[in-house]
Amino acid sequence: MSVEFCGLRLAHPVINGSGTFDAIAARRAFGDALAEAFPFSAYVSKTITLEPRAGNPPPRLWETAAGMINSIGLPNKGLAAYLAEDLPALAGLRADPAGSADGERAAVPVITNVMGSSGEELARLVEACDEPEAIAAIELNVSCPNVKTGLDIGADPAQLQSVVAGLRGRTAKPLIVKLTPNAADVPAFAQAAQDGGADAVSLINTLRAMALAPGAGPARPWLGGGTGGLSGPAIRPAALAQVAAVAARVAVPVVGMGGVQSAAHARDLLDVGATLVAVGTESFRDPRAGARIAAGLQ
Amino acid sequence: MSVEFCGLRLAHPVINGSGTFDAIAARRAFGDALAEAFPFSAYVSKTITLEPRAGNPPPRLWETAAGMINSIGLPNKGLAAYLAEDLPALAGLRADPAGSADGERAAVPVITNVMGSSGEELARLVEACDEPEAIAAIELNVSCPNVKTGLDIGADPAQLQSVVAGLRGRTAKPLIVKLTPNAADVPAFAQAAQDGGADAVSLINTLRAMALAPGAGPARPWLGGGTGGLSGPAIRPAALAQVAAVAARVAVPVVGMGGVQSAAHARDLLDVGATLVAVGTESFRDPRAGARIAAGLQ
Amino acid sequence: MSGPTDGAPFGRRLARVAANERLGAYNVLRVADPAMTGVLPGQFAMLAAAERWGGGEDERPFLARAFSVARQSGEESSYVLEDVGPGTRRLCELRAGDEVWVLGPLGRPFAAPEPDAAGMRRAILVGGGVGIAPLAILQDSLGADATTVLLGFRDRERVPGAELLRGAELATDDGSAGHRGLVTELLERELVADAHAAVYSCGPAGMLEGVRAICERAGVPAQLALEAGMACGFGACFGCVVPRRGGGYLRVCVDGPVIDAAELEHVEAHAGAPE
Amino acid sequence: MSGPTDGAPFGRRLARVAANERLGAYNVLRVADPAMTGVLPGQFAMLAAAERWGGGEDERPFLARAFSVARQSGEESSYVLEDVGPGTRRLCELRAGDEVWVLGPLGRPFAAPEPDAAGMRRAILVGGGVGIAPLAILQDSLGADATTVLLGFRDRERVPGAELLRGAELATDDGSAGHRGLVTELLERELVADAHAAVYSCGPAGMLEGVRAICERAGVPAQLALEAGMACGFGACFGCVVPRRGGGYLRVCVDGPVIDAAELEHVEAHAGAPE
Ligand SMILES: Cc1cc2nc3c(=O)[nH]c(=O)nc-3n(C[C@H](O)[C@H](O)[C@H](O)COP(=O)(O)OP(=O)(O)OC[C@H]3O[C@@H](n4cnc5c(N)ncnc54)[C@H](O)[C@@H]3O)c2cc1C
Ligand SMILES: Cc1cc2nc3c(=O)[nH]c(=O)nc-3n(C[C@H](O)[C@H](O)[C@H](O)COP(=O)(O)OP(=O)(O)OC[C@H]3O[C@@H](n4cnc5c(N)ncnc54)[C@H](O)[C@@H]3O)c2cc1C
Ligand SMILES: Cc1cc2nc3c(=O)[nH]c(=O)nc-3n(C[C@H](O)[C@H](O)[C@H](O)COP(=O)(O)O)c2cc1C
Ligand SMILES: Cc1cc2nc3c(=O)[nH]c(=O)nc-3n(C[C@H](O)[C@H](O)[C@H](O)COP(=O)(O)O)c2cc1C
Ligand code: FES
Ligand code: FES
Repeated sequence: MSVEFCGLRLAHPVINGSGTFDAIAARRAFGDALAEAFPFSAYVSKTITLEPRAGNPPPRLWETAAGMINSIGLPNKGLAAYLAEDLPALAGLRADPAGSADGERAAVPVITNVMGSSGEELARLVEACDEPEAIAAIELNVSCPNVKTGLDIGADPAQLQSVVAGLRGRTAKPLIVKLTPNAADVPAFAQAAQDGGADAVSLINTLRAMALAPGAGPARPWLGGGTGGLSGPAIRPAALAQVAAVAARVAVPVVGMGGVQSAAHARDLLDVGATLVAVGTESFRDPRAGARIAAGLQ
Repeated sequence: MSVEFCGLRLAHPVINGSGTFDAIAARRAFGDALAEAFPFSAYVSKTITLEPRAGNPPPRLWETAAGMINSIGLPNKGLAAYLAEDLPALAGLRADPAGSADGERAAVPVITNVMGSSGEELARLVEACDEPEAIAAIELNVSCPNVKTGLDIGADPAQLQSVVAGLRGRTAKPLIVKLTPNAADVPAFAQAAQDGGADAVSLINTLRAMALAPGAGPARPWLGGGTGGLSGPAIRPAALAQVAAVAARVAVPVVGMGGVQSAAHARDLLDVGATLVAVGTESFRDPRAGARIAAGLQ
Repeated sequence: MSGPTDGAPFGRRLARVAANERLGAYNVLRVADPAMTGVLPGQFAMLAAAERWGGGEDERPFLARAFSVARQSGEESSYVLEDVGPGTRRLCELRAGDEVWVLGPLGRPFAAPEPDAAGMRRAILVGGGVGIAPLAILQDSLGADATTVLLGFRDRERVPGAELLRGAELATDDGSAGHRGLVTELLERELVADAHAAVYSCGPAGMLEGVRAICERAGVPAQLALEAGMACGFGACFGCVVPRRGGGYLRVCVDGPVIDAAELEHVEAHAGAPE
Repeated sequence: MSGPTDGAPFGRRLARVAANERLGAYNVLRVADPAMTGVLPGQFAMLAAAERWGGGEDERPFLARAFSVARQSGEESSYVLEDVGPGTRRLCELRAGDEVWVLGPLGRPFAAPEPDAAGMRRAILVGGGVGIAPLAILQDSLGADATTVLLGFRDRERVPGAELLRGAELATDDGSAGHRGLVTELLERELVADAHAAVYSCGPAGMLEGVRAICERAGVPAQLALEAGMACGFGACFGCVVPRRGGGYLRVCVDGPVIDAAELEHVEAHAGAPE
């Protein structure tokens, strides 16, 4: 079931959640099989920032009941190195034919996810992503719970709208706004993103969460970053409610995610109005989960 | 480990989450053993409203990964019948000695949880609860995701503060405000409750969630109420983060809850600053969970 | 056997599986559980495997599951299980020696038949599918000769379930045994022959609604053992409700599972009971 | 045995348990897994039980777990498991015939010793506890005579683990076997006797830090097989990092698990590896 999303034709509706699949590392681990049978119909990069970031100190992971908390802290090599080194390495990915009805190996467009700590930073990121052919769309991460952005656009719809409006003019490429789930009225943020000129919205990002170190001794947070974000099946029912509410509110396409493990879970998100479904945590357990789910949707 | 909470001395720090234990029905099911070894050190009633409510149409339950969604809709017999019939029937509960160090069967004070759709309604509820000896404290439910309250005090700190301030004068009894977890800045609501004169805050209530009916046919919500609230271990990591953030922000005691299944989970909430821990969903799986957890805390 | 019991032991307990045998499409799970002695026909227990209750389909089960006590012989309780999802699947896996959490006996049992002006009404037990379970223990208490038993099954694989009762007349959807058609058709025939009867029934909602309507028309009292998705089984969650005649809701776990048909407008299929 | 492999099969696969036997406090899990043929010493796999992975302590496990391949004989892989929580417990339960999900071989293996001016350095294998696993397959490839093996165990129950390697000299905390004390004390003695060696080590972080410091002082090259809490095992989650000398972090799953000691300032204990 090939699908059209913001002018992109995709082999199937299943993509990866940003930061949950490193195609370059995976290619090193699994060889060319990965590139020739890529599990997703589009590849979303980990969040890229203007400057390189080392990320949070370990431990960065905590397993929870039917889920996990991460406090990765957006490690990335920075915009320049991403464009110079990673982008070329991402060329030539082909979607696993198992996921596409016609069984052909469609090319896999790259969606670059970016985060900035000011409108000005975001502007530079968006402009830089506007040039390269190899970038098919841009996703704005305004919702990472593990990083203090100077910007509070994850918390104020009006501010989000003006920031998006300020970026809209700087690229003709599809602009996807990734919303925070840690809000009382998520559809209001989706509306603001749409009013600002976004071509699509994606949700949900992880839920703010915490764990204490096990064992005796004084209580201390387990995660090096203090708090983190909850993902996986545990959050799926909350994700479905937020995606349904957002899809009911806005006209632009919605990328729904949160705890998807099976085609049935993906179907639920599509049924409540999502155009695409993203898989994150489940790929850790099953690197081919995206293709398995896409195949199950046919 | 007996504990002091808003001037009440409790046999141990474990109480029930409102709406997750019906002491009267349980007494019918289990006989006097229930009354003589009550699993909680205080009994929190289901949310009481001015008028009787039938609650939401079934189905009201959906099991999720390590949790459940409920859409009960606050069925209750209304204030008058609660005071006339239930309150007397709640007399004479004694805490399970397993939970208290000194092994004596402490009396179990009743905390009445109320919800109103206007400040005026809340005022009448609070005044009515102020009179009876048998009510030791009052909890305001401003956070039920399954009911449309005209009132939006779950969504606006300023409004919450003025409503609490308006109620403060109407009772000398401890006033506990149960906060919504479906907000960007939960500590701000806790602060507002404290500034309005609340003696304590409790959290978390359930996370807004949804499920679709299984099987073929057109997609429709499973729950009769459309959406519901997620509870159980799945939400524990989010609850711990919210309780920690709130306890760090306010001076009043905090009742922490969300997915507690064991003494270790309760310990985590106490370690991040909660004074009491409430158990909800786990009581469905193990009616004596409260006493088991209290015993484990010693 | 009149009204609810004085109370189940407070708290779930670990009990050992004595046997878990196939009976056609069903499993008969036998549990060594002295605390269940005194269970009344129609009562149920909440069961959960002590180990690995979870990690199945969709990371479930999580909550305990409700099952009618099908028989109590001395200190051993029997349950009839139909594998319809992760919870029943896990319980069907259990082997002798494994442990289960048991909470119960719970709920309102069948009420004993009482004589009226015309004397004692004969008891007609109408069961469908796994709904035979509470009728087996009911027949144990009423006595085989005092009861007429009508059972309906979907197909040949399920017919062996009839062995749990004595002298049952069968109906099957596929005609593989007894009358081809609905068990409610057998009931109508019985009531035409002799309407001085009392009906005790358990099965899928669709069948129960048929039984309810037939008995209402015939003016015959009926007690229906209902199912509903349950979280707790002891009245704590308010999740297991069915609409009550004249408005409001009944909690199946404490107001039922056995409910007098007169209390219901209709038996609706939606509260999570497998059809 | 030079650098990473050309790649593991893409995607996890179901493999059948051939045997799961106790070895003192450990389990040796043998899995029939042709796709693992060609695994290099130091590489690992992500394992999860095919059934009931979940529903244990705290409703876990959820994610797959990382285990060093301890031996590959033909199409059969061996793993050494220590039960430290819900994931290892579940894997220790598995019986022959049960299925496991396997992803791998993954990660950077031990690098082959290379001769320097003074000729070939002798290989000293230093293992602690369950950290013996990757040293067993390393000894298989280097040959028993070419290696000096020093193993440390906490107590008598764990000593049988030494049977996985040949000619091991032991140290135990409780003195129940060999030298009473730390295995690092044996290493120091060895290096004093002859420092023209290369050290290959795996074990708890505390021991690895000792090995690292000793080898640094003695100017002996060391390759350390690290552990870290992992979600994916193939570089996707960025969760398994350890600090790199000179700043930044290394992903243990793709930059390791075998890391040249020179790349590390210290080996820190906090990333979820059981001590
Ligand atoms: C009083 C009583 C007595 C009973 N006696 C028996 C008996 O003797 N023998 C017997 O076999 N069964 C009996 N049942 C039914 C039994 O409890 C259910 O079959 C069981 O709970 C199913 O659990 P499961 O995990 O196997 O299936 P589930 O996956 O829970 O599916 C069972 C039904 O629940 C619904 N459902 C599906 N997914 C979910 C979800 N995620 N959350 C909530 N609902 C869902 C669907 O309608 C589905 O058909 C009884 C029920 C009650 C209330
Ligand atoms: C490359 C590599 C190779 C390995 N090889 C082996 C081997 O050959 N044999 C072997 O026995 N082990 C090996 N391990 C370690 C093994 O992966 C862990 O012991 C296993 O993951 C523990 O899982 P568990 O569920 O049993 O225990 P867990 O409960 O996960 O506890 C294990 C440790 O994780 C931490 N922890 C506790 N709770 C949590 C939580 N909720 N979330 C995150 N962390 C938590 C604690 O530090 C605890 O000590 C290896 C690890 C790596 C990375
Ligand atoms: C380890 C990890 C790292 C993540 N990194 C990012 C990121 O860099 N940028 C981003 O927008 N979202 C990030 N996310 C969020 C996911 O893209 C996704 O929104 C979330 O995990 C919910 O989906 P899931 O339950 O399928 O994992 C990350 C999630 C995880 C688990
Ligand atoms: C079935 C059910 C009914 C509930 N009813 C109420 C209620 O009436 N009033 C209220 O304030 N909270 C209610 N809650 C919320 C609980 O009190 C508690 O805040 C929440 O379930 C989180 O705790 P837990 O994960 O331990 O269940 C209800 C929760 C459940 C599961
Ligand atoms: S199952 Fe909880 S009230 Fe009936
Ligand atoms: S375990 Fe996920 S990156 Fe290493």
